[in-house]
Amino acid sequence: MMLDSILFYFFAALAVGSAILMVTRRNAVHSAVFLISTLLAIAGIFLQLQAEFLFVVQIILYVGGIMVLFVFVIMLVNLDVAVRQMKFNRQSWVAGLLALVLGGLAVVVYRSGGGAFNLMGAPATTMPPNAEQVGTVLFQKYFLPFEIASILLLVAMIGAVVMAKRKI
Amino acid sequence: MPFGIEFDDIRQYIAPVIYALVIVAVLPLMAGYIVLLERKVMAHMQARMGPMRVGPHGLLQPIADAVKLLLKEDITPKNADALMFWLAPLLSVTMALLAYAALPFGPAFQIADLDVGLLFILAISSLGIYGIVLGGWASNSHYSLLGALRSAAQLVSYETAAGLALVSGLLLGGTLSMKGLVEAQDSQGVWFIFVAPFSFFIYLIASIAETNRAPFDLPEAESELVAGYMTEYSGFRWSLYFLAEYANMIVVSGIAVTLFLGGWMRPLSGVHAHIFGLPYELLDLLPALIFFGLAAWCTKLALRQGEQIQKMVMFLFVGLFVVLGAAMAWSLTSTSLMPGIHGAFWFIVKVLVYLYGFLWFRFTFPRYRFDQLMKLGWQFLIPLALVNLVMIGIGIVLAQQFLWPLSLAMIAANVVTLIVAFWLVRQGDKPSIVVLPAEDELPAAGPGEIR
Amino acid sequence: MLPVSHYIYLSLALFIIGVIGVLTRRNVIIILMSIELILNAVNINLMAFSRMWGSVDGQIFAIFIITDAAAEAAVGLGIIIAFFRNRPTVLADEMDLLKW
Amino acid sequence: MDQTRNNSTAEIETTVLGADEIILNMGPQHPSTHGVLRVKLKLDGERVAASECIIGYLHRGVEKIAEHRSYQQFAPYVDRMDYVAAVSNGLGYCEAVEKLLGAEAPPRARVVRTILTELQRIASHLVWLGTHALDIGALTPLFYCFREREEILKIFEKYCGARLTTHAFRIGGLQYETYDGFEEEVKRFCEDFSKRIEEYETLLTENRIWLGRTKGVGILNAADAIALGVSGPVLRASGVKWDIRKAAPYAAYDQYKFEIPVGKNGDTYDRYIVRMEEMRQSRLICLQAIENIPTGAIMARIGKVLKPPPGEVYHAIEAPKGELGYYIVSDGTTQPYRVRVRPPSFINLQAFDKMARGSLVADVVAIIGTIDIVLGEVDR
Repeated sequence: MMLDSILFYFFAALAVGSAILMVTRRNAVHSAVFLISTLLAIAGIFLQLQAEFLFVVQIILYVGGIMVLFVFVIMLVNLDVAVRQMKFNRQSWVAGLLALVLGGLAVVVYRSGGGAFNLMGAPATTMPPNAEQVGTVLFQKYFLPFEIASILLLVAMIGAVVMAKRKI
Repeated sequence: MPFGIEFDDIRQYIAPVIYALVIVAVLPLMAGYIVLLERKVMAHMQARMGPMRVGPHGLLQPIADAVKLLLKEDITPKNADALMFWLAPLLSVTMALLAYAALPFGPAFQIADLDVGLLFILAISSLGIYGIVLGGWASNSHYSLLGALRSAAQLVSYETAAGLALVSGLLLGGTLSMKGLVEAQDSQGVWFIFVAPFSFFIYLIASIAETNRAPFDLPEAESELVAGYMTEYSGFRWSLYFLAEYANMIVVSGIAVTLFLGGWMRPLSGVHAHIFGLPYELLDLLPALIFFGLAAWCTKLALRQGEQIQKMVMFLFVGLFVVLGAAMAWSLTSTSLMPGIHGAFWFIVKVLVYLYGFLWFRFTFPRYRFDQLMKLGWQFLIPLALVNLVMIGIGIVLAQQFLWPLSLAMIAANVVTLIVAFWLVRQGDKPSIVVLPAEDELPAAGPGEIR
Repeated sequence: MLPVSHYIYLSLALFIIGVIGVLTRRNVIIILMSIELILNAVNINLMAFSRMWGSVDGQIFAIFIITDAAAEAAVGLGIIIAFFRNRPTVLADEMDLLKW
Repeated sequence: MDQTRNNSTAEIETTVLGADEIILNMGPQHPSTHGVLRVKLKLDGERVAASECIIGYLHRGVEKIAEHRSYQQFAPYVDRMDYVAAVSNGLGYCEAVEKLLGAEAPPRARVVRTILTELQRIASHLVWLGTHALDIGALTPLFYCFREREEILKIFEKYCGARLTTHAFRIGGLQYETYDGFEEEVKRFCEDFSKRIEEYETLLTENRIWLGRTKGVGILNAADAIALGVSGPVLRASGVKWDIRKAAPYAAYDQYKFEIPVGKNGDTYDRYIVRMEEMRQSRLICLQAIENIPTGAIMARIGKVLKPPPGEVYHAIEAPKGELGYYIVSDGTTQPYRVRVRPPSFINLQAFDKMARGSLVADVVAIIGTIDIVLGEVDR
């Protein structure tokens, strides 16, 4: 299906482009906006992978929740001075180089050893309605991890409140 | 066909694209006329006339307002962040319009029937917050920023309550698809407002708060924060925010109507009994009668108009109503068209009734203070919504596993919720402890002491 | 569906961009955002494999990762706010109170 | 909103988080300070730590003008002080000069004065109620209030030709006889008005949001109120039963029966209740007075040129907003040597700091509204 690949390339280009802009913008708010656009593009890729439920979860939780938190904090600690300061640290070129080397390494490894895994295109059949399936699996097979995740969230919530509160 | 795309691939997209275009084209007009309706209703509630000058009874006022807004100078403050200042209103209005993609106006009139329709609408409306926050931030004004942060906090808080209320609704429907929810109400023969009234009322309150309408309109509290995040906006961009606000109002009404008020269904559509020897199916005549009645009323008003041009405009509306009424009447003869056209009619009527509630609240209530607003959200609505959700769940289990009649199970569940609601109200009435700074802790009073 | 390698390369690109962001930026908030990007890169992989095998287990893992990201963001931003109150900076290399 | 840090650390200039104390300016151009009042607030987070009212934007030197006008010429100027209660201002001034002259208005004039002044009190309270409710976010009461105020203004217009700054009374009595149908119109208004008050109360009195916004907000206890010299409804809401109409009756108030409503807690809600009840009492006074207007002259014989004997006089009346006093010094010429006005708004505004401390910023608007100030009177 041609439409499928057009969608993929569009969202992939949007994701990568926004990600690059996110890392390079000086202003933290701009960075956040480009990260949002990356996340939305990734949500689009989820949709293209026929995972509607994850598409919605990505938007509600990531874009509508976590990133709002980020934007809030950026606005609260928004320093005009920070905009004028050096945006990369001093060893940035070393770090950037090493990261690129890591990326190159990963490509080399995948190219040379990828055949060892059984990586194929997915079957062309469409997946059954997604939300119910995810729900069933989540509450049967992965019930314990699910509860543990809820405890993790509770701990994080308490931690965040305790840390951000002025006086306890 | 280029790129190997066959016509058959495209054909399924034709109808949705047309629907989308219709919605995008009609929505601004509809928003304009909702504003006119609001002003008229407000005026009549306040013992005055409202707009009367532009067109007979102000009927052309929305168009005049739109033209005025488009011609106004579009100001960007000097130290504003130009990109974000430009992006924010667009984001706002885009997100408001996107939500219409999953809203079923009728059995056939829906752009896309997603499996996760309800979640999709929730997700999209949670994105509207960025338009507000970024707009407030980009304006580089304290009024705007504070207004934006306030409204963002408000949206986040009330989204939780609204979401929980909707979950209890969709538990009853057993599906996330908007269309499926209406069909569930059709097959169960009862609107969910009667099964889960608390969910409806929680959603009603939360939806007013989410659209920043009075009595929760703190972000734009004129007497405190001027116009909130919109303070620095003018002209076209301001009107985009305005459009987004009204579009959002219609969306939340649409969700409530779909989930709790039976969507596009005619009232009493499940009842096939007779009353006074007449079948309930006679209600199908109502849409046509309503439009003809409106036409008659407009004719009466038109005959009273003094000026020729006013008379003509009024007769234009008479013609519009006659055409619509005729369409309603004609569609009765065709079984294939009837559900679609009448469905859209009933859906819009229900949305308007819901919106009328919005307006009514606005003119009746004073405004909440910010801490009271947060308290209402977090200490009343969210606990109540949680209890309600659990009770509805229990009710459904009772009905399905223990084979209680649904009505009995739901009455039991709602009574428990009611008791909890009373308890919560009592708790809220207890004076919360406000620690006032002791007299000697404060700096001495007196002028000149403040720098 | 496209070959899985497409998704792997996309994921790799986003991952490396995220790593570059974490290693080179000074602003702590942007570092945290880069970490979010890394997590998302992982998610893409999981989703692609989930689609490839036609099972939803990968999606469940993605949900767990999103949960983790939420927890991480809440705590991380809490720390930033707490720190900012004591010392008004958001630059990682100025957070050197433990150094002497 | 002007936020500047009390900055010892110069690096952080404007942050919302780091700032413990923020200075916030409200006004002079602020939609809810009722004119050109400027309030400077020192905020500790959301709470008001200290406040300062900066006044004088509407100063016109009314007291100084008096020294260059004859006694009669100055009478219209007093209407421009509290312009929403012009009739009351005029009554105070006329009675003060009469006291200085040793003259007294004839009974008929005094009764008509009482009726008009009480109508003016209702009108003034209606303006207060409408704007106060609007500040708190209730849109509709404003229009209802102005609808009834319009009726009162029509009566004024028919009586003396003016609606706002009426100059209704003259020194020594009245210039105009009441018009035909005056009694009926006042009576009709009073009879309608009791239903109208019910309407306002339906909208507000038991409304949970209204209760939340007004109860416990801007508390002023009796001792503080007396110490600050506060008068009028603000004082009575704090539980002090003090009303000059009872304490030192003037005009014809000694002839009528009426209650003085008193509050308990001294908060914004009590002030609201006290004013609502005052409107009812004013209505009763009007009804009593209209039943029995004495016949006879409407002007005392005081001559065309007023030359009061040298001396000084202080005369106070209960204006809608509190004690309105005139202190007039005469040197025996046709012009006063000195006129000093004790405006109720000005004195009541002193209590603002007391009320606002420790309250939330959003309550400041309610507190300004509840004092019921008119800047024309504060600045004179």
